[in-house]
Amino acid sequence: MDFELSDDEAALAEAMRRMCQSRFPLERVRAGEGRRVVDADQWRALAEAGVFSLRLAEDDGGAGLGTAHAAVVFEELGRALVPGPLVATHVAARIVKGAGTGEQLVGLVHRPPMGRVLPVVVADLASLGAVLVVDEQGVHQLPPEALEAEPIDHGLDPLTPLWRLATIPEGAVVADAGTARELWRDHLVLSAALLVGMASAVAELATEYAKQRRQFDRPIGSFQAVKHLCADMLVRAETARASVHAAAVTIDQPDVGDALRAGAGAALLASDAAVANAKACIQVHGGMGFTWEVPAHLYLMRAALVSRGLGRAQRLAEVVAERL
Amino acid sequence: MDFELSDDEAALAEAMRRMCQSRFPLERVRAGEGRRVVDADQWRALAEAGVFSLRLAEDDGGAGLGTAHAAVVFEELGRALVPGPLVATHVAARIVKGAGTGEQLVGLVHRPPMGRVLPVVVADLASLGAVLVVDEQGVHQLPPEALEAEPIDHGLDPLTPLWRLATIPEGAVVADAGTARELWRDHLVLSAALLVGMASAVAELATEYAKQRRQFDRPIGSFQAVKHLCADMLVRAETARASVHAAAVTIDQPDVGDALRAGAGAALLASDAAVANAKACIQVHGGMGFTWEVPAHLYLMRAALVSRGLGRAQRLAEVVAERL
Amino acid sequence: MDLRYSEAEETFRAGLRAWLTDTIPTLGAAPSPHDWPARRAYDTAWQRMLYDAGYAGIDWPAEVGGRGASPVEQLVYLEELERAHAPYVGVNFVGLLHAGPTIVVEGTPEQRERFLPGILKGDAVWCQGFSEPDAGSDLAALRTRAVRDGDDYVVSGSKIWTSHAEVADYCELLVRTSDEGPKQRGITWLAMPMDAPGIDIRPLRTIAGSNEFAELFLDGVRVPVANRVGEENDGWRVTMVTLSFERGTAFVGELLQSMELVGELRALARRTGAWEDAAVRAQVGRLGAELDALWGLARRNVSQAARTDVPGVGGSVFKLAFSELRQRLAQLGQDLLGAAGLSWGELEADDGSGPLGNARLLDVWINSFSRTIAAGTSQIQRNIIAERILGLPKG
Amino acid sequence: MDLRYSEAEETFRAGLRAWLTDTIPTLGAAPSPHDWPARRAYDTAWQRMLYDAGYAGIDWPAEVGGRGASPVEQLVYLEELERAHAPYVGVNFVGLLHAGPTIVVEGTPEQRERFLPGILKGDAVWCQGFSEPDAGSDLAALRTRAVRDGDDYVVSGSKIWTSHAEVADYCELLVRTSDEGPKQRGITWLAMPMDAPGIDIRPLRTIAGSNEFAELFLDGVRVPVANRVGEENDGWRVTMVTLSFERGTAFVGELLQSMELVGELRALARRTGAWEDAAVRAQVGRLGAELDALWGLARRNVSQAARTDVPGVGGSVFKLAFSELRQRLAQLGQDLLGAAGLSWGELEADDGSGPLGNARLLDVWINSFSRTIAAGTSQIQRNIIAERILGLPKG
Repeated sequence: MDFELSDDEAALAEAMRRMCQSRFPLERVRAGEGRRVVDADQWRALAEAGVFSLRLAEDDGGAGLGTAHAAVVFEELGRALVPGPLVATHVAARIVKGAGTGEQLVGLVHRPPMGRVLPVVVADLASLGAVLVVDEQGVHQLPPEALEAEPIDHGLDPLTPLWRLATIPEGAVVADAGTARELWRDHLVLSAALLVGMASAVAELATEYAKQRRQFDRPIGSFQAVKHLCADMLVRAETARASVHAAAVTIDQPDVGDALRAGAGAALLASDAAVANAKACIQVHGGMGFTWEVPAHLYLMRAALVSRGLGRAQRLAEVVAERL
Repeated sequence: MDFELSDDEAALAEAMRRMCQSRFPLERVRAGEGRRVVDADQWRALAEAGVFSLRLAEDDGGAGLGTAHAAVVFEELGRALVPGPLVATHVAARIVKGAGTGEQLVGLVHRPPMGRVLPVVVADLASLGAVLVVDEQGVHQLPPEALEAEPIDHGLDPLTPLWRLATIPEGAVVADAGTARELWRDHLVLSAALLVGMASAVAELATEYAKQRRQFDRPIGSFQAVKHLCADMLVRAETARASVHAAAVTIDQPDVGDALRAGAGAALLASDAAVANAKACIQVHGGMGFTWEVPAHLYLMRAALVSRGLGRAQRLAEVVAERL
Repeated sequence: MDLRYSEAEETFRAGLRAWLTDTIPTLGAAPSPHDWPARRAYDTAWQRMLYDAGYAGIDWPAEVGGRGASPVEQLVYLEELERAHAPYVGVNFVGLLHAGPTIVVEGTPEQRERFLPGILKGDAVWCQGFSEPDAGSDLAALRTRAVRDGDDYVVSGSKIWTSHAEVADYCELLVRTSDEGPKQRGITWLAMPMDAPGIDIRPLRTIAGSNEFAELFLDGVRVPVANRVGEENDGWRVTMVTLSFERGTAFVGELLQSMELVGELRALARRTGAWEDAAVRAQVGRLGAELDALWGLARRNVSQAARTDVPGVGGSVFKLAFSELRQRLAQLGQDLLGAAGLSWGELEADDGSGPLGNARLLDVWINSFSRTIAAGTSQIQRNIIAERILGLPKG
Repeated sequence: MDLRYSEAEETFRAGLRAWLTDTIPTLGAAPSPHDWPARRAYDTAWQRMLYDAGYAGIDWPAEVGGRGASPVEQLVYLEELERAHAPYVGVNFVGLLHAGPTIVVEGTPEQRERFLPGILKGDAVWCQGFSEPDAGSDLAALRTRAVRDGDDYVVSGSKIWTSHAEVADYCELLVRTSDEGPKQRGITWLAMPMDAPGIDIRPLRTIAGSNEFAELFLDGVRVPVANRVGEENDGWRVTMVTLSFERGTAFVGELLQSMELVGELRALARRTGAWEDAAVRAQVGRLGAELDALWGLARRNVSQAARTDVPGVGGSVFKLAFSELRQRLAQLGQDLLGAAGLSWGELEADDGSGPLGNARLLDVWINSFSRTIAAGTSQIQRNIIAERILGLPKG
């Protein structure tokens, strides 16, 4: 038992962080505001870094790595606010040809119950080559043209274009119900990894600001009220990170636990951590936190977007409760 | 509209506080630890002060005062941790002969659903002259001997003896369903008043300690972490107080609002305030808060006892939700 | 304790309600929040209507042209305006609620004559130049400097968080006129004409995507000494005095609007089926109970102000509790909206039952984050409560 | 990251599990918590059994008679003991986990020889004399004084929060030997024999009604200089060094026990029907998810200790999160018990389905309040995290 990052996990995380720093510095990510399509060069860079293929077998063009490796990679992507259908394309790579190589961008949708009132939303539709619909029967694949969709003018996350789906046709069944459950579970865990990256990024942002910003002739970080806000941010991020890593390892090593319980728990805690930390980051920044300039809000909006894709917190908690 | 205490409400509160200070100083209240019966002299003093009769008409031996008056009185009784079936006897005074004068002590029980698992508990059974059972049919009166009851050896609140009821016979119907609802509503509001008194008492206890206790060469109350614990205690107590007073006035002036919504809300907030403040009071006292000597725990136990008598918080919140 | 309104109060309410019933339908559509000139025109036209009907400066003394209403009448006024969905005070905010009251108490007769009627009639719009990039919670650290030159002060520096700067006629400005003694001492209060040369206004984009605030850059702006309210270096006291005008009614409009919001959340939960979930009902019920309690606290604070004519200590308690509650309320709205919460544009329900109300709930959510920061952060409010109400020692 | 145990670790686990399976049933009933001599006898007999089986001092180096287990083996040890419901370390706590490790690192060869075997075999019980009435969170402010007199120190003062004082043979005592320099400087670490004249032990009643703690009043107690561990005035460093013995396993037993508790709460909710309520299920699920996460954090901390041989920064993070979680867990237990939570005595269910488990849940609830205070309050933990991990400036 060694729950620290292995040397190659640490090296992969480090490489991914460097790649994000050079390819996705915050000013470049922010420059994508208002875009309706995913930047092809950026996507190619992600594919070349193995983001979509790393869990595929080497014979299938992948790196044959585990979910633990994927988790540390997605944590870095979350930290850097990298846009696009990252998790969906990654989990679809085992099904959709060209997803692993970056030729196809893929969307993932959980089929909602009939007679619903609230809309179903999908990101980056204009860039997608396929949409996978997950339901109790299994996984259905649809060409994006088959979906009746309407663009959302002004989405919450300024860096992610959204479409609202009017109808979701049946589509071809491409995998069974067991695979559908695995896809959804992996989607939970890797989305949670993105969220943990965000939770950490805003904790650091707030801590740095608390060291620099002076009021009453002292750094505000010397006031316990601010200090404790920052400490609580770290606790939330580290707790969520442990839960995401445990869930990822449990997918790779099924006999150490229940991967769905771990995945639902990780999704619950990482959503909470990312949203709560982004709010706390705004609070630590005071008025500046309410400005467009400080990126705290970009993390808040992205965290809201990603966590909304995991279903209601109440439901995730019930999944854990049922499997305790 | 004048939601401050009227002169006679303020005078009544002041008189009640003085009475509690002389009749129920904390040392004397604490000396009752382990008692199985209510002290007759103390009960007489309460009756003489009008605690049980103040809302009865003057013709019925009462003072003809309103629920607002009763609320300020019960707040003082809560603050002083006065023991005994105070609220039950007060609300029963309109039904049970001798309750208002202090000759009869009364218990109040909400009839539980059939086939239950969790026990029904009643306080001070050995001292009671009557038990009122409230259900959907109305109010039933029973002599305590009619109840099959078993003493609880060691109750949570060291100042309140408890019995567990095995069976609750039907008993004589003494009032209709409407009266039953009123009794329960008044029981909620006056119990909430007791709880607000406790919430304030522990807020003051913690604040005083934070001023006196020194660590790191400063009063601990000069540390923001402690300061903010105390500030939050005050906010909880004052918010709950406003809600209890509003509920009491709404009983007296039915056209200003929905008294049951107000009562359920007051019970919810006052329970939370009393329990959360008692916990915070222990925390502010540090290790001393965990000693028998510091009375924080007596407030915690009494708050737990009284709030348990109001039903589950979840249910109180639902009552409010249904009546918004 | 009495929650019934007196006959006089009910008469006041009835008159106001009748006037609102007649007047509100005559108003045009509210302008886009991004169109400042249209907002000024709309808000000041509404102010003029209030003025003509005798409701301008509801809490201002009659001798300066106000209504001279009691605190309770002021509460009734806010209740009725909220009930009628009347326009918000908007660009008149600083004039009516801050600069005007300051001039009422601290201005000379000439200054009152010169500045107050314009505020009441909607002819003059004011903005506020208090905070600076390095003087936020620590306002007294402000560094914008004014140097006396003949009959003028020459002002240089920068201000931040200024609302309606683009359309304001005057700015209530705090400047540093001395570095001697405690930093609170060397501050002076000026009424700066916004058309003076040397003022550069730069909009500040917020996380809501709006330009609700601006930064002001002041470079040698000349402000006549006649525009100074109070003595030189006495501006801190002058500003604090304004707070004594507060009668427990701050945030009451928003509180009442929040109660309406809870009703909307309940309706939304019923439409989506979430109401079947006991946990959702309990969350809504708890928020409702807390709002009821804060409405009680607001009426208590107003009653105290009515009796004593000084603001109760309850203001910080109310502000802290309400701003935190508002955030939870806004978050519940987002939780109930699911994916619909991701769109700023209004969406229709998938079952054909009409608009979901998501645009407004999203707006409430975004703006809720400023609630625990603006007008004193929650951390500062807790300090105030601990030190001024509970008497705990300064840190 | 690897959550599978190695073959060696699994072998260690299998051996331990087999031994526990054989041994636990042979134990007598646990004594009353109020009977100190019986508790000593029970706990030390268990320690002797561990010793004889080679499991005493699981984390102590082999050269002083310990098992010399790796941090991961220590984790397995704690897992298996919890799984088997083995006795808690009890009166051996201070000796095995605090005083002993201090002597291992800082004691002379003679001191190791003299003190350590007794701890491992359960022959010697230790208690702790660190905190004082005026030195709690601020431990370095301690004032119990020791004055050198020939080959002895003469000690006077008082100590508080001393567990098992009534049955201890030794007390690890911090005393002030100098007032010069920073207050941390003049502190000395002594092993005080509890049978020395001048020690008055007064039980301290807790809110749980127990006498788990005592106050020690010391009046001219003579402690041989030979019992001093480390140099005179170097006791603060000596004490801090002990912390480096911590390998991320503190509170792991309680964490595992909390996971079992969640299962009990689920069973209780199913019996009472509360499980029908989605809100209750969600509360239980959330607590379960948080415990799973903390179990991950514990394994991370242990892995870090295994790699680096120094305690990770995760200890304060874990302690803060776990103690707050434990309080919420305990409160949920009370909420689910309804009126049954009001009785310290075990109650039977009204439907004849047997005991409700209320006595244990009440005990958990009461004791949960000490969790956020003992071993560093939550406030102190947040300071540590902010200052030592995040590098925020001291207040």
